Amino acid sequence: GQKNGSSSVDPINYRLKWLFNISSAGDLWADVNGHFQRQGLTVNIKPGGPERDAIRELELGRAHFGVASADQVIRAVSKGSPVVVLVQLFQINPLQWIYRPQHVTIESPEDLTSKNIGITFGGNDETIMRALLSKYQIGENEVNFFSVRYDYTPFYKGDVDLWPIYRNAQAVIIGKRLQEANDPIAFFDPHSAGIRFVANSVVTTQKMLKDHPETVKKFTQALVSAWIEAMDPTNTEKVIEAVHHFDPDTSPEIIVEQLKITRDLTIPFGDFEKGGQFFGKIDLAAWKETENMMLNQQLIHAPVNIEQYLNVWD
Amino acid sequence: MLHRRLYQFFIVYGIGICSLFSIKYILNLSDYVIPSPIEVWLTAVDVFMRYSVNVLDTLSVAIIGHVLSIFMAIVVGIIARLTTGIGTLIKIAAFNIQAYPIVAVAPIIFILLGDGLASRLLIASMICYFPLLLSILGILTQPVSDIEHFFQMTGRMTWQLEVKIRIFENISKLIMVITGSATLAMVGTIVAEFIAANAGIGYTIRIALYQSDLAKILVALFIIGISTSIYLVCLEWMGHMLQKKWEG
Amino acid sequence: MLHRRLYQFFIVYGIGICSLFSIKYILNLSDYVIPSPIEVWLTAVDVFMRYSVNVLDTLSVAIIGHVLSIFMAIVVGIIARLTTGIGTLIKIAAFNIQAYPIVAVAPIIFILLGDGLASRLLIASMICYFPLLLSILGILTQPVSDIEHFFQMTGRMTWQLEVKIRIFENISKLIMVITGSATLAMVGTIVAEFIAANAGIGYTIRIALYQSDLAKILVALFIIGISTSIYLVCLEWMGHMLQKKWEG
Amino acid sequence: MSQANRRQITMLIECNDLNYRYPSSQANLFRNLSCRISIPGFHALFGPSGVGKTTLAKMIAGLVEGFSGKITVHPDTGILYTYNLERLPGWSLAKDHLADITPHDRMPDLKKLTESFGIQGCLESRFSKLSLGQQNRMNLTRYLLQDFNFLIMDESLANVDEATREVIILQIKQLFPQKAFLYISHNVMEVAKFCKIILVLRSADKSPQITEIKGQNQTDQDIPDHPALEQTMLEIVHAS
Amino acid sequence: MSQANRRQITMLIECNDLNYRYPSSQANLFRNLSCRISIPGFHALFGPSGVGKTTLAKMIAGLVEGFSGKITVHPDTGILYTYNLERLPGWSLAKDHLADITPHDRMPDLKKLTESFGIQGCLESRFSKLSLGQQNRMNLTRYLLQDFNFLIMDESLANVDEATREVIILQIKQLFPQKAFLYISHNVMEVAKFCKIILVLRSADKSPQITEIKGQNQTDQDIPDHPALEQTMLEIVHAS
Ligand SMILES: Nc1ncnc2c1ncn2[C@@H]1O[C@H](COP(=O)(O)OP(=O)(O)OP(=O)(O)O)[C@@H](O)[C@H]1O
Ligand SMILES: Nc1ncnc2c1ncn2[C@@H]1O[C@H](COP(=O)(O)OP(=O)(O)OP(=O)(O)O)[C@@H](O)[C@H]1O
Ligand SMILES: [Mg+2]
Ligand SMILES: [Mg+2]
Repeated sequence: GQKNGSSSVDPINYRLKWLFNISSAGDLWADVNGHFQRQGLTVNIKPGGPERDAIRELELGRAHFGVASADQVIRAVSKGSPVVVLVQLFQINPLQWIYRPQHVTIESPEDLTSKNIGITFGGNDETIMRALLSKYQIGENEVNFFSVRYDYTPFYKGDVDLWPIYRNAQAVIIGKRLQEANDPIAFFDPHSAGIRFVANSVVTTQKMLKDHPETVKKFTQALVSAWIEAMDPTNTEKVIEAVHHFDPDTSPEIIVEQLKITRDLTIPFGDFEKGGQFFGKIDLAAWKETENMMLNQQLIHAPVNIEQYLNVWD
Repeated sequence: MLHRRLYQFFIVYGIGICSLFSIKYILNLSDYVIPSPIEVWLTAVDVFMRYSVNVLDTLSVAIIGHVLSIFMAIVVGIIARLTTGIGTLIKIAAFNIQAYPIVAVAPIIFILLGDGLASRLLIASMICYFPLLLSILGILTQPVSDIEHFFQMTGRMTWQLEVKIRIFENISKLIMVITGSATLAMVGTIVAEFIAANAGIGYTIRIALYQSDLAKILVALFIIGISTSIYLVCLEWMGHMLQKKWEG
Repeated sequence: MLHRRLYQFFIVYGIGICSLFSIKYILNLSDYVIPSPIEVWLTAVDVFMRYSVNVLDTLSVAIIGHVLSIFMAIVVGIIARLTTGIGTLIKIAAFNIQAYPIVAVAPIIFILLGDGLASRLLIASMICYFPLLLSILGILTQPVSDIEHFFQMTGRMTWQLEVKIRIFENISKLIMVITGSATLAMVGTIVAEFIAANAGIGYTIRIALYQSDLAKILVALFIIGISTSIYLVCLEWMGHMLQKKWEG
Repeated sequence: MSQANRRQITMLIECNDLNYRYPSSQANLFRNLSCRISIPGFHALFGPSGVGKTTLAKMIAGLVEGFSGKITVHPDTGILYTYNLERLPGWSLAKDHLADITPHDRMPDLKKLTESFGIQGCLESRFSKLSLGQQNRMNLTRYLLQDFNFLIMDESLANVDEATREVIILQIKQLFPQKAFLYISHNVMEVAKFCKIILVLRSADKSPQITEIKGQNQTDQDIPDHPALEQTMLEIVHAS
Repeated sequence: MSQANRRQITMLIECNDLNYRYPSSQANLFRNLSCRISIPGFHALFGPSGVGKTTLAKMIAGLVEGFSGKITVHPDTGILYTYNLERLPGWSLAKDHLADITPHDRMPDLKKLTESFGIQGCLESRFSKLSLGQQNRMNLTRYLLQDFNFLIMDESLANVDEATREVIILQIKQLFPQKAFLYISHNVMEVAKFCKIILVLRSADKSPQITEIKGQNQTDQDIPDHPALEQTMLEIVHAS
């Protein structure tokens, strides 16, 4: 391959993990405000979805950068995929469990006992919940798992006590709906219970890193700077506008809330003035813990030494 | 005809939505399980234009997919008539591939074709071509001996002619099947958008699902229903014209 | 016949999986994108029994759903023949409902029916009844005047008789369509399980998809293919027997 | 015999000033066509191929509409129209179908008809496995077992051999002396010999378009009155 | 004329010791049936309805198999079988279909045939809109325009009136003096009058099952040799 040349990869395809929404606020901000252009890059941002897999597309050469969850990365690495993590978008996993305090009281993990807990079998919420239960020595026969789909009716109807939800995205929408009906909500957060399961990260291939280090660097810088700007409270108005443009189904009032929570999950290093610059930090310990959880649950069959695949920028 | 179809659609849709609201009030379900009529109305006012544009986008892909799948079904139907190994193989392949749910095959399709229009069209036509294929196979394998006899006797029979005769003799059935499968083309496209996610009403529905917003889904279903009706009427009209022209 | 169908399925599946492996080795893809043959083999050894049980579970639901949908299609087909308001309405309703992707309607189904067997069956038969309906409508609306004339003239025509005559005259087409729609019944059930998620191979596939485990999906597709083939052969055989008995 | 019965004769069907043109064709098929058919009697409708026999028959039976003029039927029931291309349902043996559609009190007639029509041997077969002539006869049989005042037989015996055909016609005349029949056939001799009135139809540019000719109306095969028959045949040929 | 041509006669088809039973029936339809058909000549196959004419014709044309015995054909080509229920494709006008299937050099024949068959008026119609007799004639016309040595006409004129039928038969004999025909008809007079050899088929329990009778083989309508014709007709009736 060519050693040099940001121009050799043109245009760059960037595959997101999910549909355009608040979780890609910085990516969208970069697109709208020309962060990539300023680095001399042309980038196509493409929405993802459950049937999409950015890592596969990286390997097939259809995408050059992508967003993947940590469990995807670890699985891919365990199967020999030459993937590298560039930026860890979330410091706190946004996956939490919503519940209605009028119906159940969850003050500590022990309160999960004998509850109906919604999990997506095969999804990373299953891994998180199992890790949590095992950490607090709650037998899996002491809780009732309920297989979750995209339809919230069982939760609305009270058949399920806790429902897995992305804290910064649907949670705001669903929460608002419930609150409008005078049904208060609360969240059970595994992170605060000591489970550190890494969420979304920006990835690329080792080949890309080797053949086009400049491009990778420029891309990463553009992206991180865009994310920092997007999380900056002073830009709130414009960020909302940008996100709403790509995600017209979510009203600006909701996006405000979502943005606030997203900021807390991506930059939990004190207030923005102090912590903003640490956006994207790769939390090595959390990655190792994630790998361990997966190993314990036999989702991978051998240690992968995930730290070797984390491209820690200094 | 259009007028009648739309009118019928309104009745069906009306019945559907009224029973939904009845359930809501009988079971005393809250607005987050089934939205209130007012909420549905407000949502409609809010998203109608935008959703209509999305539906038009979807409809145009659906039409292409439909044409493609008619083409695919006819080609497979013709090839499957052959008694040679390759004919049987293609027929069996067509049946076997259909035996898989698209959601299971989607990852493989994306691996093979990427996420351009190609995948979307393939998924859309895979969903709608099968009923067409079934009917076309049925029609193409059933001899019309009182017409075919002459051509067979005089050695003039070609597969093209055989296909033409059998299609002609079953043209009204075929038009019905093609018209009917148009709704499946629409479904196929929506599902493809649902999976391949970048535009169209399928994408919108998915977001609404993700936001657990039944009101939006009801509005989307309404617009989909109307535009599918219009498409069906166009097809029926075209079929009618074609038949009139062909049958004299 | 079973032997031939299975053999053909093996060829089709073999071609499919070989091309997948070729892509893997040509493009030098990791096991994550396309699993290696060994991994597929090991996965197969590991999950074969479990998946087979799941497929059997699915197959039994599919058979019930298929029977239901044949029944539904015939009922709707018969009602739709009526020229009364209710007949047209039901026909239009049947078409309109089909115009919606099941994923969009599924939440409504779950609200109405809960997530027990009922929803699963309804979704499965909704997916597979439409091709049946199309064909049955085509058959039931096309007069066979040289047979029907007598009954019409002598005032003996009943709708039962009319249906019987038209079905009899098109029995081989119908058997083909019913057999063909069996694959759709299977697909419908899998999709229903995918959505309703608590048992069956659809549920299993969904988990495998979440885990990006293509090897498991390939194994699942293999078992689905085999069992669908067996079901098809049974149906063909039954159709053959029925036809032989009826046509003498 | 026809003289003795004269007082019994009733007008069954009157066609007045019929005009008809098939929507897809240019010229009129019928122009001011008028005719009457009386009951009882075994009548014929005769004319060259394509002249409109089938069309007229269907108009009388109410199967073709959109003509001007008036067709009056007294009484207004019991007209059956049968043609040579009909089929019996394929799922049962001929005899089962016949048993199905025969009223209880007509069972003896069923037996008599199948015997004299020479189709006892076909009763155990399915319709599709019969020869054309056998199919013709099987179909006619079932119509004769129905309740009718007037039966139109449109080339119903077209594929049956002459000898059998004569037997059949005589049998019909003998079994149903009180009914009316309109027999469409291309055999001059046959219609001249056996029919009471022969309606000879010709093309619309001739007037009158339909001529009534008195036939020999024989009830027995063996007493041919040669000169009279030839006279009738000549009349028919001239009228067409 | 038949005498003058005698040296030209060639054997076209020989059936030897045919035995056949339909799989679904009990009794043999043919038992040791043997017959020959020579070229040229307008021959007939005659016999009561259900005796097996259609079956035998199809066997000769290679459309029915599974019989014992031998059918030899010299030369082994050019046999066509046509029957009265055939239809023309519905998508084109009759004339377009005819133009399609007529070789260039036969166009004049096409014109001659449609005129003498009385179907010029039908050329602008679609087949389904023709009367039965018109359909018969249209179908026969297209077969006559094909390349054949031997044409089997299975009741091909069953729904055509007698006068037209005579014209058609004479026209065929005149236009194709070098070809062979096997005309299946239920009209004794007609076959006796126009055919060269009449093969009279009877049921399998009689022996021989098939009898050859020399017909009048007339080539002209107007010279009836009454006594000879009646003699032939009698022979036919006795043979069946
Ligand atoms: N559906 C139709 N549309 C247009 N023309 C028609 C239709 N049916 C019949 N005709 C024409 O009307 C004329 C009369 O047809 P009809 O079938 O009544 O004749 P027919 O006297 O019964 O003849 P045949 O003895 O051959 O059966 C024919 O010239 C025919 O071509
Ligand atoms: N497919 C079949 N299966 C069984 N029997 C049959 C079949 N086709 C014809 N037959 C019987 O064989 C006999 C001869 O039939 P065929 O059609 O050859 O008679 P045909 O001489 O042509 O009579 P027609 O003059 O009525 O047309 C008949 O008794 C008929 O019932
Ligand atoms: Mg007629
Ligand atoms: Mg015959």
